[in-house]
Amino acid sequence: MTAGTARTIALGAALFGFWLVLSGHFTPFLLLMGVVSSALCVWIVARMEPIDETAVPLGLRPSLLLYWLWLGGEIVKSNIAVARMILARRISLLPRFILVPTSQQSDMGRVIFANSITLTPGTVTVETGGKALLVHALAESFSTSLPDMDRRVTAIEGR
Amino acid sequence: MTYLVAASAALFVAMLLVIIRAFAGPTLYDRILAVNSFGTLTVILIGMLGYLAERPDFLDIALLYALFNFVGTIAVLKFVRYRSLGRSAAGSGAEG
Amino acid sequence: MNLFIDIASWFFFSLGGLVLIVGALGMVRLPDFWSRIHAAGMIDTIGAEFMLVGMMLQSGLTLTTLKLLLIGLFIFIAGPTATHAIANAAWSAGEKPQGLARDDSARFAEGEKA
Amino acid sequence: MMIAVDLILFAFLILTAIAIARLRNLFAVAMLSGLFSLLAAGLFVALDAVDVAFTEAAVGGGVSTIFMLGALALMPREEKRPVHGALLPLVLCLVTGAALVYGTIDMPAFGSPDAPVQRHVGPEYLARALPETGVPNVVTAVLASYRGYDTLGETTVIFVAAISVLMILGISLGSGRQKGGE
Repeated sequence: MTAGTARTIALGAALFGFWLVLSGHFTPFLLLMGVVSSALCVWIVARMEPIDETAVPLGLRPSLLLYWLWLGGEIVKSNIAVARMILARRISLLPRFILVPTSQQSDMGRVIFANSITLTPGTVTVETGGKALLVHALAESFSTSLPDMDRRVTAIEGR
Repeated sequence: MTYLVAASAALFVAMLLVIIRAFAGPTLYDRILAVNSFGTLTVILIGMLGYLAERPDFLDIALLYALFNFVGTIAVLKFVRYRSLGRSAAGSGAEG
Repeated sequence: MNLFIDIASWFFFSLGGLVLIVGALGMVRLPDFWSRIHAAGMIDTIGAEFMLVGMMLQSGLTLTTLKLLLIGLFIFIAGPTATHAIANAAWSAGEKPQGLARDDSARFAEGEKA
Repeated sequence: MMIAVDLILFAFLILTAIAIARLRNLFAVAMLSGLFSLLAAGLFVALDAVDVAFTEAAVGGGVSTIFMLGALALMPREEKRPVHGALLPLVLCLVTGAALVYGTIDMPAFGSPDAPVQRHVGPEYLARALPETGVPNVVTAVLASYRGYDTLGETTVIFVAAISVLMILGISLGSGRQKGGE
């Protein structure tokens, strides 16, 4: 089985799973309708553009879930820090635009890294480039864990 | 049940504050940000209403709103940036 | 067991509600667009997700929980993408914050050209 | 409890409407009308009109905001000051509103089981929809099965309208206007 076929089947299965969750009915006729509509969607997508790695990213390691757990911890920490800033009697900010080098090989890896930066409050990815990201940070303390995050994202990259 | 009410009350307070930011602006991006956050709050509120009215099928609408909120925000930004919806970013990327 | 679940969902609701209010307060209190993005980030992450987790605990192992999980996953992935898009649009329109403590944007532009 | 939710949402709705009426920046008005649609859709959900809320979210919150922005590209940014006073329109609105409210007094109470709409053909459809059409959702059964041709015509009209609007906006925007921003 080629990678393209695998991706097509994975996309169809994901669409049908989504349909099942939304419908919640399991009579043969309605299930058939679900299969037909997801197949139609896959056909339209394939007609619009080839189903490639960008459309259906299969090349990620399962340790992505572990990374998400770690990221959740980071998000909680930075939420507390930002909440403290908002609730302080006098708001004192030291905002900065910083350059964050990236070590990921694939676009998908860079997207995960950039999105993780934005997900943690206190840092927002402003512009993406080939070798680095431009990040807006509320204060110095928010950007200290970014090299660590970069390393972890590179570790979950498939290739 | 009471904490559902309390959580909805918290949601309404947050909604009011975000609406104030959407009114005040001052820049266009402040307003887009406020409307985007308001969309997230609406998604949560509709889910919450489903529990308050004991109609969990409201969640389908919450899911739809989450999708529309994202697509809407991206479309608005694309429009603001390129002044058109039909063109791709590459077509007019003079400085973008 | 039931009581335990109720306490857990009470915990998530109150914490999520608190974060929502603080985030929304930040949207009003913080001085400029760039700092407000981070307050919106609070609403999109902990605020929304904790509320959804609280609802999931309320409904137990049903299709409803699966739908809530989908909503949560979608907000988790699309939320930061939308935030980044707003920040990116503002940045490329020349919107810049006042009183930067450090500004690497010139170096970034050079690195992209090289 | 649901009454309180309705009232709060309605208060937000009025607040937004006043802000829209007072603002002169048309971009801000377009964004706020998106917010208005989100609120209206939330209100429809609270009133149990799930299918209307669906439509409001899709059309009001999504498509119409974008069409409004598309129209804005062809217009100046700021709204012109009206040349005449606001008194006559205000009186007209108040009179129309009062007439409409007066009209609702005759209507049966919201959700009342004695209302004609609940007693006429409604129960028939509720009882017969599932065995006759095999569609689990009654609203879908009525829309897509009992009045399927009507719905097909309706969607065709909306589709053609959307295509025409896109063509109008797309053609006039094609004259090489590049990047902008606030």
